[in-house]
Amino acid sequence: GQGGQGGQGGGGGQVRVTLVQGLAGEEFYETMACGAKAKAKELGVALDVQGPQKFDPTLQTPIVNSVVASKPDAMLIAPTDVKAMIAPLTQAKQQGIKIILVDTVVEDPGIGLSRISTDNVKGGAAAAKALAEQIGDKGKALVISTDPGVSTVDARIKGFEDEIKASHPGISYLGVQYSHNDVGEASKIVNAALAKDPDLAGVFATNLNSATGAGSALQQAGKLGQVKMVGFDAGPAQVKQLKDGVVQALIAQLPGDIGAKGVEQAVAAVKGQQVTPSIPTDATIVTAQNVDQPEVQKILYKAGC
Amino acid sequence: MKGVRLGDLQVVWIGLVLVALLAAFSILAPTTFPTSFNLLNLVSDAAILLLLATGMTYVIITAGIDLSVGGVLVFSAVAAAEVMDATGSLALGTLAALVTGLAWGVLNGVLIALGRIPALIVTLGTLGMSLGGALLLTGGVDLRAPTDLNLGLGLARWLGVPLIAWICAAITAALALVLAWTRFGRHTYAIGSNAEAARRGGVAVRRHLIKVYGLAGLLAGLAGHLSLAKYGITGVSAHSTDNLQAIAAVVIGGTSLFGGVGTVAGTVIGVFIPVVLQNGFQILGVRPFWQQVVVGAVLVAAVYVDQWRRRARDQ
Amino acid sequence: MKGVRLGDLQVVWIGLVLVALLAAFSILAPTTFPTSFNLLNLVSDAAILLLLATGMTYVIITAGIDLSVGGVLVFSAVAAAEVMDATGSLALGTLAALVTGLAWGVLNGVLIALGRIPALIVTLGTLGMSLGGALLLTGGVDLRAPTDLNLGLGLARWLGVPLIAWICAAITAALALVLAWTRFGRHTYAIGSNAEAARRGGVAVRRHLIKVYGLAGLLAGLAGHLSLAKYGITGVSAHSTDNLQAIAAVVIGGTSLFGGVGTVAGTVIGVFIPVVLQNGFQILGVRPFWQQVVVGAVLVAAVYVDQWRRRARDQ
Amino acid sequence: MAVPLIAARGIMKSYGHVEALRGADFTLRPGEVVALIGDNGAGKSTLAKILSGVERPDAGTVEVDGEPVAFGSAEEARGAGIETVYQDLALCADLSPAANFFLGRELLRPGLLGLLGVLDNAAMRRATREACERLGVRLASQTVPVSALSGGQRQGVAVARAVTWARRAVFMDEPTAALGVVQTQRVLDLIRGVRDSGVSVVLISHNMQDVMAVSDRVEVLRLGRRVARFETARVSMEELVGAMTGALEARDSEGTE
Amino acid sequence: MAVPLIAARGIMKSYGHVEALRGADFTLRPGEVVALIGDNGAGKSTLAKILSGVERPDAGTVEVDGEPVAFGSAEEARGAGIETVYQDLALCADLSPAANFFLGRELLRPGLLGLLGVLDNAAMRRATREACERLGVRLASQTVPVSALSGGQRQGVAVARAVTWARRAVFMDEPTAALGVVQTQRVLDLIRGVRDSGVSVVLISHNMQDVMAVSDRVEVLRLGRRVARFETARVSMEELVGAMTGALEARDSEGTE
Ligand SMILES: Nc1ncnc2c1ncn2[C@@H]1O[C@H](COP(=O)(O)OP(=O)(O)OP(=O)(O)O)[C@@H](O)[C@H]1O
Ligand SMILES: Nc1ncnc2c1ncn2[C@@H]1O[C@H](COP(=O)(O)OP(=O)(O)OP(=O)(O)O)[C@@H](O)[C@H]1O
Ligand SMILES: O[C@@H]1[C@H](O)[C@H](O)OC[C@H]1O
Ligand SMILES: [Mg+2]
Ligand SMILES: [Mg+2]
Repeated sequence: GQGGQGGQGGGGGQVRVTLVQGLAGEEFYETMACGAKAKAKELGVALDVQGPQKFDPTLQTPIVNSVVASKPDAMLIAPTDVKAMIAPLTQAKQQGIKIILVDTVVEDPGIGLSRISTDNVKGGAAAAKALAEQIGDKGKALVISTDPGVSTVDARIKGFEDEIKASHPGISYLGVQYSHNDVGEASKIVNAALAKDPDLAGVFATNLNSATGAGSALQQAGKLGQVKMVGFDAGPAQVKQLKDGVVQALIAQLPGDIGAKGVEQAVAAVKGQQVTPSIPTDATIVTAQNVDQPEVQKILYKAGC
Repeated sequence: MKGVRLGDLQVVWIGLVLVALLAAFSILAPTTFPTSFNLLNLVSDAAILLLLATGMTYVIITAGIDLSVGGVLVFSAVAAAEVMDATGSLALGTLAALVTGLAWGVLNGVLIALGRIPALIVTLGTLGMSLGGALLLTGGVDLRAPTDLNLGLGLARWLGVPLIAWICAAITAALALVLAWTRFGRHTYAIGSNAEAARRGGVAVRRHLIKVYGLAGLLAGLAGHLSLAKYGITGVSAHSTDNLQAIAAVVIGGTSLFGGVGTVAGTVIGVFIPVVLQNGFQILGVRPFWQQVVVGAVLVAAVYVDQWRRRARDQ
Repeated sequence: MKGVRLGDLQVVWIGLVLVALLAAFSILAPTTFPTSFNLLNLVSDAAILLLLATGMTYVIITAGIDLSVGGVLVFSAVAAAEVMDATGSLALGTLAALVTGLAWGVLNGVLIALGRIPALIVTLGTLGMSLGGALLLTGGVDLRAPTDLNLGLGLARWLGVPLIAWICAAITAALALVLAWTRFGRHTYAIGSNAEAARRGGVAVRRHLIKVYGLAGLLAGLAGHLSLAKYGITGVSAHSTDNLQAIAAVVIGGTSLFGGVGTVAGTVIGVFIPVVLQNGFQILGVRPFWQQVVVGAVLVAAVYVDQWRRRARDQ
Repeated sequence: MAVPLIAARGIMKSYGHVEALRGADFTLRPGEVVALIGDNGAGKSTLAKILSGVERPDAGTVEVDGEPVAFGSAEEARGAGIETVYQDLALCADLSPAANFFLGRELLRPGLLGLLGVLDNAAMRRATREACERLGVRLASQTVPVSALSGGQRQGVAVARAVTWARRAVFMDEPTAALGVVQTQRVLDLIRGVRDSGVSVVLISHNMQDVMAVSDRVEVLRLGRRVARFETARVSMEELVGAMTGALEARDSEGTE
Repeated sequence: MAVPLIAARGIMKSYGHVEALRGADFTLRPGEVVALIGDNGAGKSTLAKILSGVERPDAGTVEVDGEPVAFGSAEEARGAGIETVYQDLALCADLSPAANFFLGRELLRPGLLGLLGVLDNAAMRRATREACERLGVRLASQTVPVSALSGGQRQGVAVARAVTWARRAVFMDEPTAALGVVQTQRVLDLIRGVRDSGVSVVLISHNMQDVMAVSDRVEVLRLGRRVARFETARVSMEELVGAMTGALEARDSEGTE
């Protein structure tokens, strides 16, 4: 709603916050929205959720602009590009809107009173270790990512590459292929990779859509067990692939927590209280062995809330 | 210059281009490209797109266009998943996919034929509506297929070829015959060639258009169901380029965007050319960015060869 | 039924639809929608698309289509960024963007006019080639604009309105006049209306088509440069829907995909209708999925009203 | 006097601000050939389109067999046994002559295939060739699309089609404009033959010889109104031209109805 | 004998397996009106298109003023002063009559605006209206597109256009097919006037009265070949029809060249 005054700072009215997702309709961001909504309800905050239909800064920019026009007190945002989103966010900042970065970040350190995200470099390294272990430290490994210029997945790739280079000389690294965050595209890439390198040993997919697509290609190809795969995120389809034995490990983030903490920080910022500039959240390695444990079940991404 | 266009000979040249591509990749990558594993992959990647492109062929022959197919596909997949989830019945789920697909298609047809709104606008609108609707139904996240579907139909094979590919091939073949040999097909061409003449000739143009868009929707619904079986998810964010892919396949296959001419056989080839190019260059290890460049260039060259031969024959 | 179509009256109805939308949002969100801040944002969001859509108007009036605009935009932005990086000269960067845009456009035109390959295929091919080429140039990462450009042209305002919007508006206005009042525009309509008649009448059809696609490329090149200034990046992974957005704007504005009719004024309105809808619903806080549904539905309704009024007048 | 097959009164039709018909009347009796003549732009084609259901009048009444009708589509007029050769021919350029000939009335294969809607192309081609040859129109190839036919060949297909299917009346809007001498003669013979089989014919033509040769009556349209009617036997060519151009005053040799 | 303005020999043209022209000859001398006649499908329009640069022959030679030429485009033929009224008219249906009339030769505003390519629409409209009225063709509105004109109005625009721009020769492919009686008469007068101004005319027509009335010579095409030539003054209508249909043996009243 447009009911509020759009007033500044922690005045009398209800605090109004808008969450701008990186991509509407992706489980990671929907789970984040769920967490944010729950926290907003708890704190009596009015929360709006918006998001582009593709993970694309030219689509996210007009959304940010209209959100700014609707004058919320604070905006939680997962910027879709480290550079391109600086200008619209600067404008938002100039309008006095408190900006909290959730998940992804931009290059300008002056933007984002608080930055809440997984330690993605570490997550990438953990993925490398898990994959190396699965394939016995040798063979060909391929990375499927979304697009260059996204802070989170770029960091995961960096973590993965550094770890492989540093500690797993037996693995021959085939490099990164970009799926444009499209499930079908990711699946095609893996299909072709299988044909090209029938001895492919392992795949690391850096986010939810890439992993879902890559996993379905492996499942279709009937390469169960031959090609090992580690994927970032823990969407419902991914968990199913894990249980089906297509995928060996998932690096689950805590999107719900990220959303909830984002709302807390936003409220603090609006009320002029102390904000925490950087909040790293945990990542958990989910495998077939631990997936049924209640504490792991809890962190799997939700299919709606 | 229009020249002689009837008969199915027109498909021959572009078909030869496809054969040439297959031969070239087989020579360049003899141990990896022409393997049954890879070729089956190709077929199975192309199968679902084939359904969409076949429906699109009918639509484009009427001088229309359907941008909504990807959205309808997703909506139908969601409908199927929810129905199967609620009832536990795979059959009801299939039915749900088909019915919702048909419904969207008929809505397109009604708006285009009765509302006389340009097809591009109508289907752009229903693309947004169906995708948004699907996301509303699911709360914005992908639904999973029931395991029996995913591991059943999704993995089933017959004579070593995925069942899904058989289904798509059978339907495509049937619709190719319908287009070429039946009254329904004849009226489809007539409307695209000269809608006013068809109307004056007593063809129920509006009703026929509704049927054609309904058919495209029905096929998109089936595609949604098969894609749910194949990938195990509803793919809410995965089908944004389906429309352009299907349209490109149709045009590569020699169907004119201005309507009146075209064949399903051409479309089949048009579906495979980009798929083969993509797969072949990936297998050859061409760097991803070069792939885009090369696929683009070869696509233009392939159609050029086709046009050029066709023109030579016509003169 | 063709009916009377000359004259610019046709733009009036769809313009009224836009006015109605603006009024509705202003009533529903009186303190946030009709603010100069928001309206300026609207204009500035729409400005670059306007350039693409203006070029597309010319192309579609010749009964062609250009899917490559997004790719050419990115390629030109990359070219500009690299040249500015290498030479330190903003002017040379601008020139690089314009020249590369023009070159891609001319390539499109040559392949379409001389190679007689369907425009859809040619520009689908050059879309892949230009995007892939841009990624090759950058190694797959976004380049940044020099700070003087991003903070200069990117943020500059004149009379409170972003300079980029002024540039786009001026060019659009000039091209609207060229289309309506000059020989170049007249030949553009003639080719789309009946290319064979134009040829027999002595219009240099091929040369003209090359010019029209060259113009569209040039505008995409300029758009690339402006987008580099505005966003500060080359946007290698963005712009995938630019072509469809531009085409939709042209068609909403009353230009027929079959060529021969259309106006730039209509296109301007066609650019703003979806932008206003999106912005309005976002300001009203409509959830994204509902937005898709509602934008789709209102789009169809808006064009329906337009068609209906136009038909009523024609009868 | 017998009930007219078609009686139109006070037909009005405007396109934008162009008034194509301004209260035109028209009568066609069973079994007669009526020539509808008039200057370019007089409204002949518009009237023919309205009476064959392709366009709707803005005002006026149309009666068939004395019953008021409002044809909503060409389909309905055809259902009433009325066929038309349009001045712009209304052929699908991408389809073969046979496909055009049988458009909307395709022959199906016998048996099961027919139930499935499978076309009997061979039979349709044969029938089309025969019908065209009866007019003296030779089609070099049956598989080329209509766009590849000569002007006269196209017109032959359109004329043959209308004549074949008409049961009550045929409107022919300049059916011989593109035809050769022999073919024109055949069409005129055909018109007589059609009339003798009891089907009425409306011939729109600018060729006064043809009009005099074949029609029983003549109705003259000028500026969207009927300005004169004649028995052909009792009128001279000069009178017809005079009526069309307005040199003669409006005249009705049959008195008011 | 004077050098012919246009002399074509042995022209061949096939479309797929349809042989439209099988070695056709044709001669046009300066300042004469030649009627080119023949049955439907004889190849008249194809020959006219080849001689006006729209189609290229598969074989044969064309000479203009005794010099061999190979028109690559209509533009080149027009450069040589040859204009054509095509049977299919070749008008842009979405453009106004004036835009069609001046297509490819638009008038520009005087001064700076003209240098910028700005059209002088008022002047073009005026000239178009005048040229059409000279033929007796009235255009109800100058701003409607050609698609809204009646058949005869369209043909009037096409004829007026060709005649206005021709300097050496005009090909008219059935220019009066859709015209009214008066308009047809005016076109025939116009043809004479054009000839008297020194421009040659090729009239393709199925109307033998018109052919007899206006032509100096007649060339007859049958099945893609010239089968006869006549001086109009020395031939009867029966002979012409006989030559077209093949009832008469091939005949050349002028002897071999
Ligand atoms: N769709 C249309 N839109 C606008 N004006 C039209 C349309 N159709 C016909 N007219 C106008 O209506 C008038 C009558 O046209 P119509 O075609 O009936 O004449 P006609 O008597 O058949 O002439 P002709 O002998 O030249 O064929 C003309 O002035 C024409 O310009
Ligand atoms: N583009 C084409 N493709 C195939 N065949 C063609 C084409 N153009 C003409 N033809 C064929 O060539 C032959 C001659 O055609 P043309 O149009 O020259 O005849 P015409 O003498 O002008 O006849 P008409 O008096 O009917 O206008 C015809 O049989 C026609 O079908
Ligand atoms: O962390 C995010 C998540 O992995 C999503 O799936 O893709 C984008 C990432 O930023
Ligand atoms: Mg008429
Ligand atoms: Mg001809």
